[in-house]
Amino acid sequence: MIYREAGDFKTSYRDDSQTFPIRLDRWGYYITLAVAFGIIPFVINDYWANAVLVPFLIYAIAALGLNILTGYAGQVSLGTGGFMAVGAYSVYKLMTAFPEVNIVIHILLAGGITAMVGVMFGLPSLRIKGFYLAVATLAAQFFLVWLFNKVPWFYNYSASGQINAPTRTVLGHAVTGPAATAPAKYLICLVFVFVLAWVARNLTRGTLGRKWMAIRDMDIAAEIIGVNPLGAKLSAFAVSSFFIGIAGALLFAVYLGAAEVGEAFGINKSFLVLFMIIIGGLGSIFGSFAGAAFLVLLPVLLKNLLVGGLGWPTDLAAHIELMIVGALIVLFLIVEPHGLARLWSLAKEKLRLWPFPH
Amino acid sequence: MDQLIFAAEVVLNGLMAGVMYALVALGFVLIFKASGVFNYAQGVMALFAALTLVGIQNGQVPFAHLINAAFGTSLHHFGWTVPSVLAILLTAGVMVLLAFLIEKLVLQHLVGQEPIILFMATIGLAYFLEGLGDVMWGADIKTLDVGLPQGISDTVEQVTANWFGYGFFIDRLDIWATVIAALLVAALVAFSQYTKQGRAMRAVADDHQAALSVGISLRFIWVMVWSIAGFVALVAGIMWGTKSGVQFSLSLIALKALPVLMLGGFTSIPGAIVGGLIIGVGEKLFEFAIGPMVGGATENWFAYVLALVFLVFRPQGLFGERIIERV
Amino acid sequence: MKLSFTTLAAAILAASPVLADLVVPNMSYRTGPYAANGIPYADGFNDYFTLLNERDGGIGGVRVSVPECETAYNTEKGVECYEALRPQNPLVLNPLSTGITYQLIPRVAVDGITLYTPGYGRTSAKNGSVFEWVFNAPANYWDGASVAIKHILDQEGGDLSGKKIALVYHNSAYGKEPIRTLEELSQKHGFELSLLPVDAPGQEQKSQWLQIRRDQPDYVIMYAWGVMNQVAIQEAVNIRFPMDRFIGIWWSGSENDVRPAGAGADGYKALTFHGVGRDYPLYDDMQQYVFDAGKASGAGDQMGSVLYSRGVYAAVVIAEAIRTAQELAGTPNVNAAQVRDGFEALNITAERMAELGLPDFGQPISLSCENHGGDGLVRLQQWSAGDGQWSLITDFIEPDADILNPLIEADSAAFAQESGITPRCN
Amino acid sequence: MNDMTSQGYVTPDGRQIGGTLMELKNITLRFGGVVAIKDISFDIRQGEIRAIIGPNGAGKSSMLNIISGFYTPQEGEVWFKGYRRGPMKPYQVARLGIARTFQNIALFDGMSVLDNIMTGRLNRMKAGFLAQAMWWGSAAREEDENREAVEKIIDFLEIQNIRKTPVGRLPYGLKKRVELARALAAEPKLLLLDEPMAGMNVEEKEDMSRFILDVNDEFGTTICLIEHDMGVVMDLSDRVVVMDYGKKIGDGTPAEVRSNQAVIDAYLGVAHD
Repeated sequence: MIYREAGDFKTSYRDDSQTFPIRLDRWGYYITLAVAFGIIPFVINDYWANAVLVPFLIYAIAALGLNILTGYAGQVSLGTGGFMAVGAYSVYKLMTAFPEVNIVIHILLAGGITAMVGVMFGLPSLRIKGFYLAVATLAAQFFLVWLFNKVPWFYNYSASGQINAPTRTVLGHAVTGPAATAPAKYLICLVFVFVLAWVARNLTRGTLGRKWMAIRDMDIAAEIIGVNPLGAKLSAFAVSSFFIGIAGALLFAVYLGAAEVGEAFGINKSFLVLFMIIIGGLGSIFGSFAGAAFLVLLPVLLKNLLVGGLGWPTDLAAHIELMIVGALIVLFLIVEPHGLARLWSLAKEKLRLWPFPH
Repeated sequence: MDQLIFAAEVVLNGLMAGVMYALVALGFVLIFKASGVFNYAQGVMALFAALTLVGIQNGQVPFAHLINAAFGTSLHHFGWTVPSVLAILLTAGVMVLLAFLIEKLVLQHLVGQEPIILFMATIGLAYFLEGLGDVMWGADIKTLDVGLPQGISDTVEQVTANWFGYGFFIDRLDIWATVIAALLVAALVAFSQYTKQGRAMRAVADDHQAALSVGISLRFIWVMVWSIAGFVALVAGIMWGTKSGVQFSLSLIALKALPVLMLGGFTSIPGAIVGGLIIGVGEKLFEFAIGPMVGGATENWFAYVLALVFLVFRPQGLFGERIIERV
Repeated sequence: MKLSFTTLAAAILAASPVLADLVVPNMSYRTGPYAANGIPYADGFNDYFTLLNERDGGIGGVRVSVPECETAYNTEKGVECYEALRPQNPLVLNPLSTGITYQLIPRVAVDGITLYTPGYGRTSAKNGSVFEWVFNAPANYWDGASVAIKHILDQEGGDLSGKKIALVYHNSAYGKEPIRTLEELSQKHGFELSLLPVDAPGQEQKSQWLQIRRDQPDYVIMYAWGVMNQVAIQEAVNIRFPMDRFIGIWWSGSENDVRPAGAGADGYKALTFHGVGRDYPLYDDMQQYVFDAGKASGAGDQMGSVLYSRGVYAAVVIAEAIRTAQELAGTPNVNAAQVRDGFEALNITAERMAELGLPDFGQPISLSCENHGGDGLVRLQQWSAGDGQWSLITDFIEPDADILNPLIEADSAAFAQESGITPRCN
Repeated sequence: MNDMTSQGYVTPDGRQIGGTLMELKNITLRFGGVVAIKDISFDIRQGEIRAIIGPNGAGKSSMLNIISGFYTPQEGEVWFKGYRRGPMKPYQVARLGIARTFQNIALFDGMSVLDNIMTGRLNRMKAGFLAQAMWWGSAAREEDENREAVEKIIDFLEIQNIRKTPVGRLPYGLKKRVELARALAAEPKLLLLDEPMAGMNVEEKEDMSRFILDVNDEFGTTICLIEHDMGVVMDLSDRVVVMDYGKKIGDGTPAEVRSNQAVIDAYLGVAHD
């Protein structure tokens, strides 16, 4: 009886098209924001920040980015790891070359550079479609990793090719480097996530988003109603890469603090982020968060349960953890094939009818 | 002149490597053709098959680690060894069982879903199988020996030395792999052309609905195709496992198959073979000619870039069905 | 979800060891691409501390607790492990991964935890005046490269001019480590160096070995890890490269690496910084107190293998550092900072090694404020396929300090400048 | 046809038809060696309902695809609003003010009815990227304005109640109507309808006919449609082009066409010689 739109009348088109048309959802959103900004920063400890929330937030950005490209514009990409590497190495070069400039500007610039690289590797999408495109983007993945490994300029000629994030501050608080505190790391990621998720929502509900979805659903029809496929696809690559570049920059600078391209931005990363959006739900902002949460939090949860809680040997726990994650993916699919986001909205639909289902 | 002879050797070895890639790609093509599923778990299946083979050969107790951890026992080996041929047959049996279980527990519940969802199911399957393989047989490295010879072929070396004054290097394992791959493909072609089940399989590949309407059991076909793909995975696992031992990285050979699939098209068996050969030769030749100038280790990306450039000019792949755009 | 997390967080806290224990975590990897290498090392590391607890009741009467955390050789899991272990007040961390080491170097300096990276990690951490919390004794990658060349010099009667040496390396931070050193050495000794990178995982190396077969280098040096080892050795056998001219770093010198190649691998050489086999009195104790008591780590089938011994050796050095710290602090319950001081005052003599039941197993280690890396002595071992075991073929060889010291100086100075560190120890 | 001057003509029901909007001159289209359309010329005038009919395989759809820019003819000229149109991409054609529907419905299945119709107005929305990203100023304003226009079409086509439904879940007839709505949302100068009544029952056909007439009447939209069903076409259209085997065999008012011997032969299936 609580969760429904009845009695919540909309008097303008703007109200009608708002993000959370149902009052309870709106409240939920505000409460989540209040907790995320107002409470968590004061109670967070290093474990929760570094092992759980910071990676979750960063992967949520990457998943948002890939979801724009794959979920909204229908262009499957396996180059995410490579594009994250572009973001990471851009921010590293910028941080070390212009130490006096604010890190936030560096991170945004890194996103911009990644967007340009993304557009370049997006060009084949005009000819190549579907799975073929997915495999074609692997060319970007492997080439970029090779490039960052091979050209010493990218890692400032360090002996081993590792890059290290020096300490940089925002408003007097260190957000990168070893001195950064848990709340600072968490908050900088949270602000980026908040702004980017909001931008993603705005873009996907507006003109650009409709162009993307039109191209995704039927590219020929889209072209005939006046969508320029070149513009739509490349803008999707650009926006998506911008997000992914920022995720890569944060992953390196805030989360890991040091990185080596092959290990941190390898092909596994590309698959991981793709799995996130498929499991979370293609073409859904909420799905990007749900998928990131599933694949970042679940392994940590299982590990703590099996090793910390039940005291199993670590290797056995790690193997069983894989089996459980795999089985859960299959199980979710059988229950609801369109990802966690759809599962969530179905649950809400049920709730709207509750307690009188007929 | 020397460079030309060297290049010829590189090309030959590239062809051999291409056969190995094609072998992995074949498993993908079979399943994709018959059920429209892009089977992400193909690489893990190869690892799982190889692990099982070694485990059976050495008489390892499956799930030993789990049993020991749970009951405080210390089981490791049954104390016997199984001859290679028998072990291969038993492993093939395990792969059939696996195919049956996959159909029963996963695919059956996802009939009629979109390709992306079936793809996702195979992601889950890959996670599960990787964990299962480790729990069953342990994550340590295992030596696989089913009696395949390895090392340089003296005959080839001597013959080419007589011809060119420089003996070519050809790995005997590669020669064997080529022969076995050829036999495997011949057997598959014969199976699909001359047996009732094979024809049914082709019918399903051509048109699901039509095949169903003439009374072909889709479930049976799926079990069969996954069994065959499991067997191909086993063969690939044996070839690669003999070379490098059986361990986690074996599952990564799937990555080598992707550019092959791009080139050859996801639905064509000849495409997989020709694509494999082109990729094999292309990447080896590039590493030979251009690699030294740019610091080497180009093989990983070159295969993809080659496939990418090729696709830009022919988006449907080498043997893929021509894409006709209509409204 | 939230609720269960809180419960779990409580469970973790409850599961942390009694405060009085000495906590030396084992950041291991028993899964993932390098599991085969990670398992024996982790077993050796665990078993030594189990032995100390069972036989001696710990170190200085305080039991050692060794919480294990699975990193899967993955930097992100490494971060998770680090954060999970930190509340337990670990004394020393030994992550067995160059990537995780790089990530932890800045953090441990802030958090005050010693990082001990024997034979891996950041080479210039040898310079203790910059890397206060990092120790990499007894030998590092550059020591290895230098000793490999010294051994080759020895074989060639002291003259390498006009010789060709190829480096086959894992195309990663780890694999690239020896390049600078070898380039300097090639100038000094006049040999021709060719570089052959192999991308991880290294399943496919035909191109590299065909090139070796064409170029016919006199020696091949290899820095590999995981499956790249087995494939490289197999390919070397395939092209009939003379095995005694093929020298691997210590991470390319375990039984796992040579066994798959069978008889062909006979004569393959690898660098090492500790003894081989299980003929040490310590292992008899190990058998008695750990294995026979059913307390062995893992499957309990690794004793005496190369990587197992290396895990034991790391544990031995850590235990000795803790013992030194206890003596310095005058209390058995030492904290992380005191253990760091213990490392800096560490002095393991040959006699002490014999006392520990490991005569001639490792070189004497004597550290100081400036020197966190020891003397860097390295010896060579050779594989005998017939007996299926390694044997030591040289004594400990000194690296070429003239070449290495400036390199270490330069690299650590760069780090100091980048991170704003003022060198200590003056 | 002599009574029709280039200034226009008056239909039997009294509507004033204007001058030439589109003219196709000597169009020939080949696929490889196959000639799909051979030397066809005809015109479409401002405000009229023009039909192209013909048996299966006559080349009607190809003709429509040429008009909407999906195919480029090997020979011939396409004139629109008095200018010769060079080879153009379909989206450029759309921006000239030509909208269309498809024989096999081409809606965007993943989007709601409202969003589908809004795509018809994409070319009218000019808000910059930043404004869209921030949902500030022009972007939000533009969205409201266009939503208003779309709501009018929704009312007009009587599909208010399915506004928020994903089109994938709609029945066939409604989908056709949504597709028409999307094309209308673009406020096209020329509306192309590819078999708008294919697969419909009598009732649905009547509805659709009514909508087509209303569209023409209320918005003054010029319509060119392809249809199979002779009866419907004759009732709806002002002038009809008849095609058979890629050739034009008749052109004129429904009455003229009906009495054309070549047309009767084609429809009765007289053997070609």
